[in-house]
Amino acid sequence: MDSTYLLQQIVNGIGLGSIYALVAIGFSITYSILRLINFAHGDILMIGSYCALFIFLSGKVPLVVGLLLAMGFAALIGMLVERIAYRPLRTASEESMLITSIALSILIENLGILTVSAQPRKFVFPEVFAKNHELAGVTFNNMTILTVGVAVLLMILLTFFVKNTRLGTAMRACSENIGVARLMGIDINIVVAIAFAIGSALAAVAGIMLGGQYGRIDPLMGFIPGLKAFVAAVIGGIGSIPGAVLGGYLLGLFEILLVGFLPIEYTGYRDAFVFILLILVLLLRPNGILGSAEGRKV
Amino acid sequence: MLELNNVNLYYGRIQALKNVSLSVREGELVALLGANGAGKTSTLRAISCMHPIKEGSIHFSGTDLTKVPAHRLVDLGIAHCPEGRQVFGRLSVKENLELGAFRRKDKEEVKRDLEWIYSTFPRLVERRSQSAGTLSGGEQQMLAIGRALMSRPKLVLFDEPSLGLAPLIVEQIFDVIKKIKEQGRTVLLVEQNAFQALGIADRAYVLETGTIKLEGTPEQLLSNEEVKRAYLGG
Amino acid sequence: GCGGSQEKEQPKQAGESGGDVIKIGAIYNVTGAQASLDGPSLNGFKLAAKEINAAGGVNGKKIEVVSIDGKTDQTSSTNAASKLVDVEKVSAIAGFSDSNYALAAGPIAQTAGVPFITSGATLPSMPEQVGDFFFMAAFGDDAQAYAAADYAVDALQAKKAYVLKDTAMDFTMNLAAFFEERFKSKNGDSAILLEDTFKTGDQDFSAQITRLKALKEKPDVLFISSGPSDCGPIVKQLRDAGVNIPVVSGDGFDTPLLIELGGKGAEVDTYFATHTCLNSDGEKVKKFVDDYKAEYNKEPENAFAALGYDTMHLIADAIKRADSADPKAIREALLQTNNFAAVTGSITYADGKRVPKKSVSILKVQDGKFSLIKEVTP
Amino acid sequence: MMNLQKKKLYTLLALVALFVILFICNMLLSPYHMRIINLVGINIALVVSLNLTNGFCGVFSLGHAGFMAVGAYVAAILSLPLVKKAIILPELPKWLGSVELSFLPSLIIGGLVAAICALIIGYPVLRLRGHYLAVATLGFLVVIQVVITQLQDFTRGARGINGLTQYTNTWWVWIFTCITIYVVWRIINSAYGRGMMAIREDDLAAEAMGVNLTKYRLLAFCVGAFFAGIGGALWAHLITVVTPLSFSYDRTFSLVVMSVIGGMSSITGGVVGASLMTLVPELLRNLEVGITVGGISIPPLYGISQIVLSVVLIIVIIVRPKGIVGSREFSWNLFKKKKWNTMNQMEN
Amino acid sequence: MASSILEVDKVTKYFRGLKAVSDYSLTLEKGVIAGLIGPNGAGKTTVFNLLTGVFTPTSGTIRLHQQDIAGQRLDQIVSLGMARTFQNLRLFTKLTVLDNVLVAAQINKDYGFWAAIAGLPSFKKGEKDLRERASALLEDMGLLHLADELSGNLPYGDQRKLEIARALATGPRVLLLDEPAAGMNPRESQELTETIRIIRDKYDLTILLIEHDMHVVMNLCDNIQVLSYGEIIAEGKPADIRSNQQVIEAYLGRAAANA
Ligand SMILES: Nc1ncnc2c1ncn2[C@@H]1O[C@H](COP(=O)(O)OP(=O)(O)OP(=O)(O)O)[C@@H](O)[C@H]1O
Ligand SMILES: Nc1ncnc2c1ncn2[C@@H]1O[C@H](COP(=O)(O)OP(=O)(O)OP(=O)(O)O)[C@@H](O)[C@H]1O
Ligand SMILES: CC(C)C[C@H](N)C(=O)O
Ligand SMILES: [Mg+2]
Ligand SMILES: [Mg+2]
Repeated sequence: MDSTYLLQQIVNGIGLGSIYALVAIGFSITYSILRLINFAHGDILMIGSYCALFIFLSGKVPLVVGLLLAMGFAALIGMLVERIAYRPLRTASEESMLITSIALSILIENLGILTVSAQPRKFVFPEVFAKNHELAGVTFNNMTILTVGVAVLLMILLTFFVKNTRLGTAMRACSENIGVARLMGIDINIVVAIAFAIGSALAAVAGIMLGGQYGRIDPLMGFIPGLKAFVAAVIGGIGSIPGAVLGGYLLGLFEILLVGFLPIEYTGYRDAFVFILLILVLLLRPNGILGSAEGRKV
Repeated sequence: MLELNNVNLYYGRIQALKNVSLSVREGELVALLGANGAGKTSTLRAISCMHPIKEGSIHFSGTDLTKVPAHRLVDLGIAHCPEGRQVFGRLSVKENLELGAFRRKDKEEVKRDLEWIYSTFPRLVERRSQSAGTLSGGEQQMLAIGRALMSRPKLVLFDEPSLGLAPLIVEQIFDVIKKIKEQGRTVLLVEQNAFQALGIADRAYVLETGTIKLEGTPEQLLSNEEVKRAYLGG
Repeated sequence: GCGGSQEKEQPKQAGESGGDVIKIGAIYNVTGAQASLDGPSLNGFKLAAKEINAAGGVNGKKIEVVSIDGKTDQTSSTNAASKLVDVEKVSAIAGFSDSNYALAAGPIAQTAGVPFITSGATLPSMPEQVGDFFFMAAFGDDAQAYAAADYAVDALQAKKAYVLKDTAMDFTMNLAAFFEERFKSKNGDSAILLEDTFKTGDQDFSAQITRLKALKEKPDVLFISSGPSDCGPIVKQLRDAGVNIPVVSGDGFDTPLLIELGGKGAEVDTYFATHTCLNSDGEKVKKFVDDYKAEYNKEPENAFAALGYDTMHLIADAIKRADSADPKAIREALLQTNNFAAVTGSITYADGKRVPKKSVSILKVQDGKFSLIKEVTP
Repeated sequence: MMNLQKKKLYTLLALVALFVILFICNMLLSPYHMRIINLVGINIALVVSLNLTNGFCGVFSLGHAGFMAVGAYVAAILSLPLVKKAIILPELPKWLGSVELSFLPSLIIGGLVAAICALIIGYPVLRLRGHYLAVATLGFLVVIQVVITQLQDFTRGARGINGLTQYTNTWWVWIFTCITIYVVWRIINSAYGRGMMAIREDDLAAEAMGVNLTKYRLLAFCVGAFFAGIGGALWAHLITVVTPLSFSYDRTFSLVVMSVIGGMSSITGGVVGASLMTLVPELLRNLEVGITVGGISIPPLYGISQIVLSVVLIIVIIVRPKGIVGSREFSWNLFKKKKWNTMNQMEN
Repeated sequence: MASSILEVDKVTKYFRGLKAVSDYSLTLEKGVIAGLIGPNGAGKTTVFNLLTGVFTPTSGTIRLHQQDIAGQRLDQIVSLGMARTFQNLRLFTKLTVLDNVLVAAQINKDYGFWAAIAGLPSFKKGEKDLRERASALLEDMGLLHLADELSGNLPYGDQRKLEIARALATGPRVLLLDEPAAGMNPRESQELTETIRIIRDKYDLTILLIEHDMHVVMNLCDNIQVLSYGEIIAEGKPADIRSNQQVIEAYLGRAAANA
């Protein structure tokens, strides 16, 4: 295996990883506040991509506008979902919320099948995005560059937001002790609603990138990415946005490199190896790569 | 300023408060004493809407608190320093304090108050950026008090602020509370540490199994045989 | 009853079928991962039933389709089958485009002695595995894989092949196996340069493609053994990555997505074996496509619509010949099916086999649509 | 309170009644209805065993379907008639290819192998907490699926093993279910159960009170896996076919849903959750009937049943966040005093 | 020497640079009640965490009954006869008061898993014994009437008592109490002082006690260590400590000094 091969595979891995990272960022926003494993996140992602399909791939509005519209719509859905399904569970256990998210996922997926039909739809960006570049024998296209860019940019923005803004601090406070956060004068409902809005908007972005990368979307497209986002977020360390991104890239690279370098008769075992590696990572860092031990004093 | 009338509070089937009525006047420092499980914390929880009350009314300078969402309390000028510290463990000391001033817009003033807190609790300065969860019990208590004061409240509710503090610090704390009163703020102080509490209080209530048993000036209570026996010990 | 459908208006006689309606069960995974295949199949199936009833039904009796959603889940699929035989007392059951579910539901019909005809599942060993009441309306994977291999070798002069297969589907596994068997038998055991894998739902094939490109010896043909949901992205990514070696596959490729996604890429030498070419100008095909459009105002999504349609007619034909709605009789009649002219080619269950001897169509993507290259009858 | 003898008696009577009813059902009801009843039984066993780990011990595992898979495949391979085995699994190693066990031993070995898997992955993984553990167990599920898909010689990969003898019947299922319930009930009413609940509440404190975390967690995990394995085996020999798809995420999640809906840390909860979540979807099928109002016929809307179900789920969770029965347990005192006896209290 | 149960030698603990405890040494004679006091954040609780195995010392040795226990698991150390209570209560809040004690008591249960499953007589007897022991302990701490309450619903003070009962249930030789009187009013802490003496005699314990309530410390402890910034700044009899300038500066303050 020569070096360009390795390089090419790494580039491939980064491409895939960026997608996972994108999904994971949005996931981890709500995850860190409510400790909510939101399996419906992947389905919001699906909604986002369909919006995009109907709005801007119709070619009627400029790309950016369409993107924003899709994000906005997803954000609305997210807030709606939160208002109806999650707010009543503020004080309930993580498990109850998990179940709700599974139920929501089933709900959205089947509504999807009923409305837009189960047939996958073509979802392709304008030609320019498919344009290939070659660098030292390594090929990659604009779409990949874009995805990587977006993923990294969003990570930086969000990390800054959560760490250094009033609202961000408020969010982290809520994630720890809602009751006391109230005493500080924080309006939980608003904070959580915003979190869901952001998370869902990001899901939309991820959905569009996902669609753009692979050219097809369908009502069930969200499930696996949603699951992988969860895995990525956990591997990276619960509540840590850079962690989520890191987890995403790790997942992507593992998957690609294993396919690229396992002896051919073992490539079928890829996912097994991926998860074994991830479990090893967890055993070395039981709170995720960037996750800090719960600051709980004995 | 603060008026409780026949407040009844339940946890599930357990009644924690039975027809509790008490009042705190502007600028007063009122102590609320009572044995374990008497209902002191519950009273404070009721005032700061952390727990809904079944019957009765709670008024704060005119406004009916039972109708106010918990997060509006600070706007009204009420700060609650909860029992058992309850600092945000994963946030840094500084962030905890800043959250205390969450709804305040006057950045400069906030900075000044922050400095004031640091000067009152030097220990916190050293740990400014340590995550609050890893602070020692006492450090956490200081942080909790500081956080409460950051909102520049008119009325401060303290739930056992001296809990787990070194004698030296306890003195400091009570000095601080005195200071707070002297700044013209009103204080409702829940304490087990009856002596010191009565030392600084204008008036005091004695709570017993959810009902107000006694009310009076420190002198009256200290001279009350029953109180001596039940709370102060021989 | 439950899980019924439009035809419900006929007063239906509970208990065993007969009276003035004949109940036919249909189990399709119209929700869940299989929905994109089974949805169209069920549409086709019901369309056929409607036509038959409009034409006065069979033997003077109306067909009542009792269709239940298998939910892409083996438990519900078996429950459905059980309900159809025990509660609805149907005369025959049709369903599924994937053997995972056909193999689960089939045995229930078998033990109850009710014929089960799978419209889309193509695992050829199924009838033996399940039993003498199990029929296939589609050809077996062996047939299509052989046809594909032959085409690759004879028409494309391929000496060396690269195989990419989906390990998560029995269909794709078999298809690949049969292809390799045939290809090797013609070009020697070393004829398969590389056999790589992926899993249904994977969306990124860059790793496999890079590996393919890194091959010392270049293959003359790529055999992509995938289901409908993955073929589009694979071809797209292959061509985007500048791999222009001819691609060959089976009925998994029979989906408009291949053209939509593959775009110009798919135009570059993409061939596949399937049941029929929906835009060939055979009048049976034309009629089906038109009727389908009329009924559902959309093009038939893929060949599975046609297979569902054919399956209903196949059953009706058997009932007519049996002149009875008795399951056993229907089975006998089905077994005698000879040159039954279906949209997807003529069906014959030769010498007791319940896998039809059926023509295989080789299609190519051309000018944004599928065009028939040749029909081969094994 | 009632004296123990009396309770024992009642319980015995209830059991007898149960089996008499089942016997009658078996005679009167159609195979379809019996199939549903059996599925209810299997799911009860699966969920109750899941509750032991997820509910009582606080080890939130998403790997239950993985253990089902292990049990199912092992039992399937063992119990497969030799002739069939020779045809569909020709590549099996001699020692396996030449054995054909009867159902009971196959079941038990299936369960044991599952338990051993639990031991192997549990030992390293159980030091993780909360969601980290959830991911690790999910990983186990994936690994199992991949291995099953790849070990063609043993499992026929994606083609799966079909044509299993339909050994599973009402008696197998419901006796197994009762045993599961009994064992779990025994455990949680012993020092072991208390230890597990303590770990769930505060593992550090539990350890500081002398509870060996690894030991107790492993115990819960393995017992859960054992019954999951047997449950999977029963399922396999009811459906008569096992494919890797048979035990995917959906299976795990649906079990978790059943568990939480009923009440995670309650046997009663498990029973209720499993029963409802097995019966309701089957009943909801009736929604997927095309209706005809005066000539205009509305085609059946497939997916409606799932939609309704999920909405119902959401509502139930909102109304009863701790599950339908919470963590209360059934007790004969119910009929005496109007109060639930609480095993590991935790009021709703 | 033979009669010394616990010997700690030059134990040090760092938290990422922060030196929480440095060169802490202690020799506990059998049967004594020793006090550990000091400013908040001095490292007292950390000492407990080191003794009980929550943290492993960065350096130094800890010997219980002449046996080195540094680095052992918590449950191992408990079974060797050293139990502790937690400063920030760590009860099993959703278990009943009785169950809380039972969990701790079962460390020396005498029936096995299979016995439990089969419900053998050995199991029934074992359970009965456990319950009797647990009830006895609750009796001692005056909590018996609350046996079936959820421990989380108990008022703070009672929860503290339960913590002690729970620790006792493990049958320790050495008992570490982290601020047992916190949240109690003078009266209650007086009672607690008595209770501690009583249990010490009844279960002949050796007790190490962290407390900020000088009344309790001064009239309960035989000798006292003062910790400040992780270092022992004074050690001796209550009287000496009370009059020790350094201690007054660092910790007591005037008022408490003449309490
Ligand atoms: N969350 C709860 N659920 C049920 N009962 C509760 C809860 N919190 C408190 N109680 C009960 O209400 C009563 C009053 O409790 P409260 O905490 O107000 O007493 P307190 O005076 O603050 O005691 P302490 O001095 O120990 O803090 C107690 O008997 C307690 O058992
Ligand atoms: N897990 C930890 N990580 C980082 N620092 C810690 C940790 N635990 C304790 N510390 C620090 O070690 C010092 C000693 O803490 P410790 O809890 O022992 O104090 P203490 O003597 O118990 O005080 P108090 O009497 O208030 O409980 C404190 O400054 C604390 O911030
Ligand atoms: C995947 C589809 C093409 C269906 C395929 N014929 C099968 O039998 O599974
Ligand atoms: Mg209190
Ligand atoms: Mg401490």
